This record gives sequence, structure tokens and C-alpha cells, in this order.
Amino acid sequence: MKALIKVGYACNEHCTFCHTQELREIQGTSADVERKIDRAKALGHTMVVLSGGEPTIRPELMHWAGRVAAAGMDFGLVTNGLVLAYAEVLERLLALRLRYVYMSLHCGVGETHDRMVRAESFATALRALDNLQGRGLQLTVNCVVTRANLRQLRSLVDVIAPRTDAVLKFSAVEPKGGALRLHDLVVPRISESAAAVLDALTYGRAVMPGGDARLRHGGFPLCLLPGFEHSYDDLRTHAYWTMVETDEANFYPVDDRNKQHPSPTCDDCRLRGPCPGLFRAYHQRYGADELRPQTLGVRGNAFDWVLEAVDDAPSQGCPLRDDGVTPWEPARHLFVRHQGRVARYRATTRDFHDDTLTRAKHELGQIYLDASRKPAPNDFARDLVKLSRSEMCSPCPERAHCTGMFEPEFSDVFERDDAAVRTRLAALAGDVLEIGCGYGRTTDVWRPGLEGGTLRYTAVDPDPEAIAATQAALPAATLHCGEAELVLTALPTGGFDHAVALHAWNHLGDAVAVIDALARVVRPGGELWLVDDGVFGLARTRAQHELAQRSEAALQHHRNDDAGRAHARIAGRGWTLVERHDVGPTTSNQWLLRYQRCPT
Amino acid sequence: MIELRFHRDLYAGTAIDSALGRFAGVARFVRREDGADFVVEVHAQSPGRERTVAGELANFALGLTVEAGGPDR
Amino acid sequence: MSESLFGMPPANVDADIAEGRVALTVDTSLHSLDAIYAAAYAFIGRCYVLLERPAPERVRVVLAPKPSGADGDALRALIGEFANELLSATWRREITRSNRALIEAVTMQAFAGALGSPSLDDLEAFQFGDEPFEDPLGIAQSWEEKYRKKPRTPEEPTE
Amino acid sequence: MKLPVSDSRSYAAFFRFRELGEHVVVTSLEGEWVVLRRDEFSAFANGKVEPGSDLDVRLQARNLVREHFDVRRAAETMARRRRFVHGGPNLHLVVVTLRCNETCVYCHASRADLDAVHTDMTPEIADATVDMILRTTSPHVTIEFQGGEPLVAFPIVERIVERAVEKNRSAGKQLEFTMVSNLALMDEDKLRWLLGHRVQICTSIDGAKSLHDKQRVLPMASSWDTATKWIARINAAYAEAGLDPTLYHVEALLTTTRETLSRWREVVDTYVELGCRALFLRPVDPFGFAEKTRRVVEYPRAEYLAFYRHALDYIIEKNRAGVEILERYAAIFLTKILTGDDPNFLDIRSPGGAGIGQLAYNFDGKVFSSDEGRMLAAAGDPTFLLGDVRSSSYREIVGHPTIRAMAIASNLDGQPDCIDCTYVPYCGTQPEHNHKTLGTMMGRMRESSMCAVHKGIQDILFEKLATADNETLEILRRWTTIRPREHFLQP
Repeated sequence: MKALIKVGYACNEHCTFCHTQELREIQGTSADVERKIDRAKALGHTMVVLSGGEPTIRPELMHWAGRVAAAGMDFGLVTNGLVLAYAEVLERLLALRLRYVYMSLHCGVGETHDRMVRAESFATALRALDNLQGRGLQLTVNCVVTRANLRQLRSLVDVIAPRTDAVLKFSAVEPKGGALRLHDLVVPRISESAAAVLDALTYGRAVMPGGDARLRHGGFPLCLLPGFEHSYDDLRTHAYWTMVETDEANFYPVDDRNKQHPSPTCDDCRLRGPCPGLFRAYHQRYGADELRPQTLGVRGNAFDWVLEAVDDAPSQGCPLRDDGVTPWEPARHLFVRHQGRVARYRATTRDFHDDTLTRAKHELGQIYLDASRKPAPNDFARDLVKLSRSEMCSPCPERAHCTGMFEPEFSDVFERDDAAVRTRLAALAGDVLEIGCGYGRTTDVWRPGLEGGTLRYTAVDPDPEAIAATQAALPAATLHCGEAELVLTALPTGGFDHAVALHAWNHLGDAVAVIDALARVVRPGGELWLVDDGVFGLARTRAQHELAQRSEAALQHHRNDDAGRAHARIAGRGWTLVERHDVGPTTSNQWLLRYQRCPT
Repeated sequence: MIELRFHRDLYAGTAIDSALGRFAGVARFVRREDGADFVVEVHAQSPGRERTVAGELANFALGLTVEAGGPDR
Repeated sequence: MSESLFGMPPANVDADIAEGRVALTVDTSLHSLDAIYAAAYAFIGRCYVLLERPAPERVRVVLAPKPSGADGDALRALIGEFANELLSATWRREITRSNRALIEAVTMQAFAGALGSPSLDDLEAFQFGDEPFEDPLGIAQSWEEKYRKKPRTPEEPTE
Repeated sequence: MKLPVSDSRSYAAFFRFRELGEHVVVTSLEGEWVVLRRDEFSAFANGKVEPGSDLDVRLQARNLVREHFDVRRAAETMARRRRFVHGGPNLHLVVVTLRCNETCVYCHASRADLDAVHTDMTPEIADATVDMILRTTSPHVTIEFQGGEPLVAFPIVERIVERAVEKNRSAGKQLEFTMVSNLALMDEDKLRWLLGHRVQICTSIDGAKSLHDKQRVLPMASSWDTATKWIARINAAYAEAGLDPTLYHVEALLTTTRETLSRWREVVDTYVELGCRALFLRPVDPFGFAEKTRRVVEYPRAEYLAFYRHALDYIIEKNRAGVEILERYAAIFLTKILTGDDPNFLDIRSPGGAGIGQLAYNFDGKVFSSDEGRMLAAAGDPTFLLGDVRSSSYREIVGHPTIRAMAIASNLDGQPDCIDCTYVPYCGTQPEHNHKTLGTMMGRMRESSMCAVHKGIQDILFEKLATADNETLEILRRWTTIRPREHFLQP
């Protein structure tokens, strides 16, 4: 866990694109930096990384490194590396636990690099890079892609390839500071720069010893780098937890608020979780036309908060508030208080974007403690304990921006919500069509109607074993094996009074096609019941988390619609909404939509 | 559009640059020089917002000029 | 539209009531630029403040209250208050200059008295042996120190 | 033979003057003073004083004659008046909670309701606060508990007292505790503990019962009845302990609102009846909640000064009738005027006490220049925030740039108007007040309500000094003698 401290913004270079260009005169005091180092230790960080501006030009550099080491933490630098060309400086820093260097080098062609940083630096930077080889450092060479170096990225691959300790990263330029001021001169179109980066990465994959493992990119929408989706790199992949700007008093979690996933372009993209999206300023200027969202493909609908620490809860007061709430991520940290103890969890998942995590946690209350020992809980009522925001947060003025304290709530929302739906379905009569019957989950719902002669039941499922299991349980049922959108074409027009899809909607390959087909096979006035699950998070121990990671349970969701998004797809397609239940803090993660087939 | 004119005798050029950087995200600015004046055009969605942004920008530039001990000499 | 405000000399004070702005034109032979800055600075919390140079030896201070919609009376009160603050700043500057020794002596003694000498706690934080490194090549100089004075700097990108 | 004195430059030493009816008050650079008749002043200013005359002797005695100007004496007097600058913060206000059981029309303290337990100071912050306080360079330390209502968070008060006493065994300060409470939540156990730990108890009394209950609203009860019941109880306890009742009794604080102005007689009578020996006729502050209710409680300063004059005259009348009660403003200024000493009242000194004479500690660990600075922050203006007891060092707090600016801003030697004011040797300004009311820490004294009050009171006092009979002068002089209440010093 790294903490990033920006010590001030002065620099011995003056990059054209520098995003802190207008802050160059701001310098943090030494005492301020010292206090931040101490605070990083208190927050449980294991490494302090200094950044700027350029941290190595500060005379206090050794003093700060010493203080970090004395506190038992490792030391890192975000730097242009020039000062590290002095071998003895590097030696002293290594002795003070320097373990991580994130160094800038923007081109393999010296003149281009120097023109970008507006200083004669290239030779010095290479000397530093050579000094850094073979020292066991976590070493990244970062190249900011601007109009100036766009066509010369391969040259940098050639320079880095033989320096085998270094990982090479291409970063999109952020339209901020200098890059914003000189936007048209500096910032390339994202499709153009991504194409150049894709070319350089592909070239690097072929020529660099170590290949993919030494190639990264940052700030580019993942859809523009096909084949390198997993090579994304950002503060989180570097295990930064928190950072503090020079003029800030306390640490804040790292975030991506300067970037966005334009809606609706990115809404259904399966790459959204780890994808940086577009810089807001860029999107404002150019829109989202260059993006190529990946809407097909499977995805998960759950994520883990993994246990990090357990402490005794103080007898009074709030441990979060007393210590300052800002360093804890509202979405990704989770504090659970129970029986005099406070457990701290953190979600590192990149399957979902922070916004989705925040919504699941703070708006919808879809957080559960996994009390099972299974790779994937399948009996929610027994396996999961709902967590709710503690009463102690209610009067707190920090409530809105705090990660919050949560407590287990021993009410069985799953069984309750499930039972309510089952009772109502059991009352259906006439011709019922179920989409996705699964392994007989609902057979006991239909059996009384079937045996009593009030119900005729037809079901569709793509899994032959599911079909067999259902047939065994309900001999009178009519079952079809296949993808719903295909099977439905063979069913009679107006042949059904009710269509039901329980926990099937988000598994459908083409949900809209199924809805249109159902509009044909359900008679006018007939009903459609859709029940499905929203995204939820599980608080788990590390062992539980690892067990789940190793499990072979395949992802099956094609989307993660909630009631609102499902309805948006259905609206205007021949159905009238008659009932809607959204997921909320007092419910399980199950939502329900009920429609009536329009008369015509 | 609001046009602000900052006279070299009264404002530090670096202060204006810093102010423009600080406000870059909230409106569009066009900066040019006209004789002894630094001229900044402020373009925002509405006249009200332009007034606010122009006013805050001018205050910021003045504040930084004062903190810097006066205009560039 | 410029108009005069009741009781204010029209040669120095003009207002645009519709736009919610009022201005005072200051003679810099009477009030130094430092005093004008000091007075203007005290108003940037309440107003948008712009300084203009209508003529040599003149600075025109334009004030626009932040919540717009000030009427003539409010603008008159505002510019009056500014004029007072300007006078106060000019005078304070003079006084501070003539009383500098006394003020500094008292302030210094007050701080020496309140701060005390560094305690062991303060010394504890001081680490020996963390003196800055040698920088014979001038690498650790800030860009401004190294390049600003040079006539020729590497060019900005030309693309 | 001496040359005749021919012009002002060669007779009068540096002086400032102020016309006051038939009289002119003259003060010297270092704060010596004399009240002259107009003809005497004319002679003095024009250098027409007969050498050896009675007037010449009086002026020489006040070091106002250039030819006889005693530089050493002037320097010593000035140094004595500024002795406090060597001291460091001696007053430490600790807000142990924002919760309060009363709702006052003018509340400055930015109170919170009784269920807002998150505004209680935590034990960790309390400990860090004590540690910070005892790092002061001042040999005298007064810890004043404020709120909210401190009795609401009594365990924190206990903790701070116990820790401070314990830590003070090595720090060796002259340590005192004061608690400002409305007394509504007092009980015998708490009282026993407070007496046992020598915590001085102060309360607020706004006047007679009807006014007090109207301004200080206690749900379901009369705040007056509860407060006065406990004042009597506590005074009795002091007496039982064998302490001199003229010295040891509950002191009360008044907040002068618009309602109070016409009821000066009633206020004085009330304080006398309650056995108080001092009455502080403070005008209402512009800080905290009072801002919002200003229209209800505020009043022009001229009306306040008329009230002050009436009340002061009535207090003097009481004294002449044998009742010993003083007015605190008068006592502060008279001490400076009559004794050449400074009572180190932090809001009326130059430079002011912010940071270098006092500090305020909020329940959440934040440290402010003063309680006023804290109240401004509670209202959304953090200008006077200096740091945090948990993460800042003592020297960072006291050496904070804001404190430096405040020390300079409140040094009257650099203040327009003040520098020419006759009363400058006795006066003081408060940067927080200037910042709040005038938009600049420096302030503009002609527009300052605080200046109007200070100047107005000193006018009244000099008028008395010029015209009062000997008995009245004796009373005023008696107000300047401070009898230390040694019982409240921690042993």
C-alpha cells in the first residue's frame, strides 16, 4: 500500500504538457512533508512515494527518505530521474529503502524528448536509467504521448528493451495545465494516439525481452487497445491507496474523477470496470465518437471486499471520524463493527467502476458478509448476512463523504423477498412460459398448479441438464432446450397467458429480441414477470476471496441491468408496466418488473 | 463574452497565467496581448456564469499579483 | 451606463448601477500602488475587483459586489468604504514605516516569549546526516533558475 | 538664566490629547496622563507655561515637559505596560462539547443539541489538548472549560483536570481551572468533585429573572432558578470551607442585549443580590449564532454607552453605600490608567492576545487563535484555524503565520487612528472582530464598534477622574487592586 505525497511543484524541467504547470511556484514546507510522512505511517501504508513537481531537487530529499525509512516504510519516487544520474545519490537513497521509481522518458529520440521537457535532459535521463538497472527496483518508465512524440514511440521501445529492469508505459496526456493551455498543439486525438500506442505495444511484444509483462498503458480507453486490455496501469495497479497534494492537509483516496465514461456510449461496455474512460476536458471538446464499446461478452455481478485488519472498537466515539475520514475510500473501503470489534475490508476489484461500487454500497445497501465457506454462495438466505449503515452514522456531519461504519443486520431479506415472489407466482393459472428454468429452482412453485389442473407449464433453457432435471421434477411440463430467442420463434402466437423470467434476464444473449418474441407468444392482456439480481458486494476474508478466485464457476451474465435499465430496454416494445420493485437498502438484491401485453 | 484587460503596470503576467490555469476547467479563455494590456476573453454558457468566472479570475489574478509583491518589473 | 452617485465626486467615482459596478479613480501620487493593492485585497472576499490604468498616475479600481443586484445606495456605501480602507492603508503604510523599529521589537519579543526555545521534541525530529547531496552539474536546479535567463530556450512543439 | 519658553516644540514633550467637555485629556508617549482645563491646555500646547508654576510642576511630574523629559523612566514605563509580551499563552479555552441544554437568543458558541454526542471531545483529544497546553512558555496557565455546556461532558472535564494536574507535577506551572457553566446540570457529586479539585465556577446571569429566563431558555424549567439556586449553594460551600466570601464566590457573566439596555438598575441590583463582586458589561458579540439573530439583540453603540454610563454611575452609588462591586471594563482600563500596569486582559492589549496570550481548543482537536476564531470557523470561516492538537507541534501553532499577522495587525503602533488616539497606551483591538465586522484584520477604527465602545468607556472614566470627588476616586482606585485568589491555584 503506497501513499503519494506531492512535496511541491517546482521542477528542473518544464514539460509542455505539465498538468501542474500553473502551480510551479507552490512549495510544501519540510515540516508539512514530515507530518504527511508520519500520517502515512499512521494510516498503515507500507511505502511512501514522493512526487511533485520534481521531488529530487528538494534539498530535504535525503532527510525525507530517512524519515520514511526510520518509520519502517519503503521509499519511492515519481521523478524525471535526472538527479539519479548521480550514482552516489542513488546509493544513499537505496540505503534508505528506495524500492520504487516511476520515471519519465518521453521518446527514444533525444531531440524530441528534450523539446517536450524544454530542457537538455535526455542524456542525463539515460545515465540515470542505467544506474537504476540491476538494483532490484520496481521501475517503470513512463512516456506521455503528445503530438510531439506520437510518431516516434517505437524508438522508445528500442531504448527500453535492453534495460530489462524497466517496465515501459505509454500514458495519454491529460488536458490540464500546460496541455490544456496548448491543447491543440499538445493533445492528439485519442483514436490517433491509441493507434500509435497499439502499434508500439505490438512492436514491443515482438522485440522486448519479457514481452507483455514489461508493457503497460494508462489513460487510454481500453476499447481502443484490443489485445492489450489487461495491460492497463494506473495508481491503483501500482497499489497507491491515498495521495495528498501540496496544499492539502490530509490524504485522500486516489480516484478517477478527472475522467468519465460517456453515457450512453459506455453504459453497456464490459470493459468499463478497469477502463479509464476519457478525460473530461477531452470529452467536452471532442465527444465520444472515437470509442468502440464492447457490449458483448460475459461479466460478473458480484465483487469482494477483502478483510485487511481487525481492531478493537473504541468504547466511545467513532474511530473513523476521530482519525479523519478523508483517507478512506467511500466505495472501496468497508468498515464493519460487530461485538466490540471493527473489521476493515477493501475492494480491489476492477470488474466494476467506482460509481457502481458506490451505488451498491451507499445507495442500494447491497453489501453482504459471506458467512459460507463456498467458492460462490448459492444459498443466499443461509450464506449471506446483510450489512447496513450503522446508527452511529446518522447524526454525523461527515456522513455524506465518509466511507461509513456498517453493522450486520440479522434479517433474512433474501428468503423474505424470494418467498413473496414465489407465493404470487404459485397463484398463476392458465398457460405459463418460463424463460430459463434452470435446475428446477421453481418446480415447487408450479407443481400444485400442474397437479391441480389449473396450470399448463412450458419452459425454455439452453442447458440440457437443466431441462432434464426440470422434466424429472415436473413430468407434465413441456420443455424446450435452446437459446430463448431461437426457441420462441417456434411457439404459437398468443399461446401463453404469462411469461416468467426469474434470474434469467441478465443471462440472455439478446434480451431485446427475447422481449419482442414474447410480445408475440403472450396473448394481448397477458403478463410478463421479470425478476433478477442487481450487483452486490461480499465482505470476505482473504481465504474466502482466494478460494473464490480459484473456483471455476464461469461468468454467465451478459449485462448487469437493474430494474430501471431493464425497463429502459423494454419500454416502447408492446408492454405496459404494471408493477416495479427496485433494489434498495431494505431489500435483497432482487428487483421485479411486471408488464401487461398491450391489447394490440 | 466578457473581455478583461489587465494592465502590465498593475498585474503580474505570471499571476494571470496561474489564474487562467486554475480556472481552465470552468470556462473557455482566449488570452492575447494588446499594447500594455494582457487581454483575456471569457466565454461561458451564460452571461451570469461569465460574470462570475470573469470576476473570480480577476480576483485570483489580483490576489496572486499582490502575493508576488506587484507586477513583473 | 456611467452615472454619478449622490455625494460622491463625479471626477473620481462613477457607477454603472444596471451592471452593479462602481469605480474609484485613484491618483497614484497620493496613494501608492502598494496601498491600492492592500485596500483592494481586503475587498476580494466581498467583491470582484479589477484594477485599470486609464492614464499614467491613475489607477481605476472597479468593484462589483459578488451577489449582483446592488442598488445605488449599496454601491455608494461600498465605494465609500473602499475609499476609507484606501486612506487607512496609505496611512498605515506611513505609520508602519516610521514605527517599524518599535513594531518589530514588540512582535519579536512577543514571539520569542510565546514560542520559547526549541524543545527536545523539536530537536528529536532533526536528523543528523541527512544534509542535501552535492549537485556539481546543477541537475537539481529548478528549471526557472537554469533556463529562464538564457536567451535561447528549446522550442515549444511546432506541430 | 533660562531663555523664556517660546513655542510648543520646545516646551511640550510628545503628547496626544482629546477634548472632553470643559477638559482636555493629555497622554504621553508611554501612557502618563493629565486632565487639564482648556486654558491650561492652551498654555501647555503653546508653550506658555510659567516655569515653576503649579501647572509646570504637574506636567513635569507626568513627564510631559520636553526639557525635563526622563527617557529612562519613559522606557521603563513602556516596558512595564508591555511586560506581557514575554509571557506566552496563559489562557487556554477548551470546548469540551458543543452540546448545550439551554438555547440562548444570542448564543455565540455555535451550540449543538443534546443528542449530538459526536461534538463531545474524545479522551484521546482531551489528552493531546492537555499535553499541548502544558507546552506553553507561560508560567501561569488557566484552563477554562467552555461549551456548549461543559457539565454535559463532565467526564472529559474530569479527565482534563486530572491529567493536567498529573502532568503539571513535572511542568511546574501555576495552574488554575475555570468552568463556565449554566449550572442547570450541576449536582452534589459534581460540585463536590469541582470543589475538591479547586475548579473555579463561573456562570452567566443576564439580569433579573424575567430577562434571564427570556434570553436563556431551558426546556421545562427556569434557567434563572437553577442558576441562582446553585450560586447560593456554591457560595455557601466556599464559606463552609473557611474561604473569604469577598474573594471566593461564583462570578457571573452578563451579555448585554437590546433588552438589557433599559434595565441597567435591575441588572446591577441583581448582581449585588447574588453576592457577585464584579459585573462585566460586555456588549453582544458579532460571532457565532449571534450573527443570525443580530437584528433581535443588536443595538447602536451610542445606546450601549448611555446604558454603560447609567450602570456605572449606579454601581459607584452602590459602592458609596458600602457594597463592594466593580465593573470589569472600568477595572481593566483604570488599572492601566492609574497603575501603569497591564492586567493582561487579552482582548484589550497591544499586541492582542491571539495565539501569543491565549489559544482555544475545539472538541475535535482543532486549535484556534481564540474562542472568537473558533466561532468564526463554526460559522464557516476558518481564517483563524492554527492546527490540530494531534498533529501540530506547539511551536507550529504559536508560530503560525496567522498569529504573526494578528500580532502585527493588533499592534496599535501600526494602526491608523489608534496611533494618534489619546487612549492608545491603554487600549487594544481584536483582529477576529475586525475581520468579522470590517472585512480586514487590521480594521478601520472610525468604523469599528469595538473602538467606539473602548473609546466611549475611557471617555466616561476620564470624565470621572477629572470631576469626581475623593470618595469616588478612592472607589475607582480600589477597583484596580487585584487580590489574588490563591485557593484556586493547584497546590
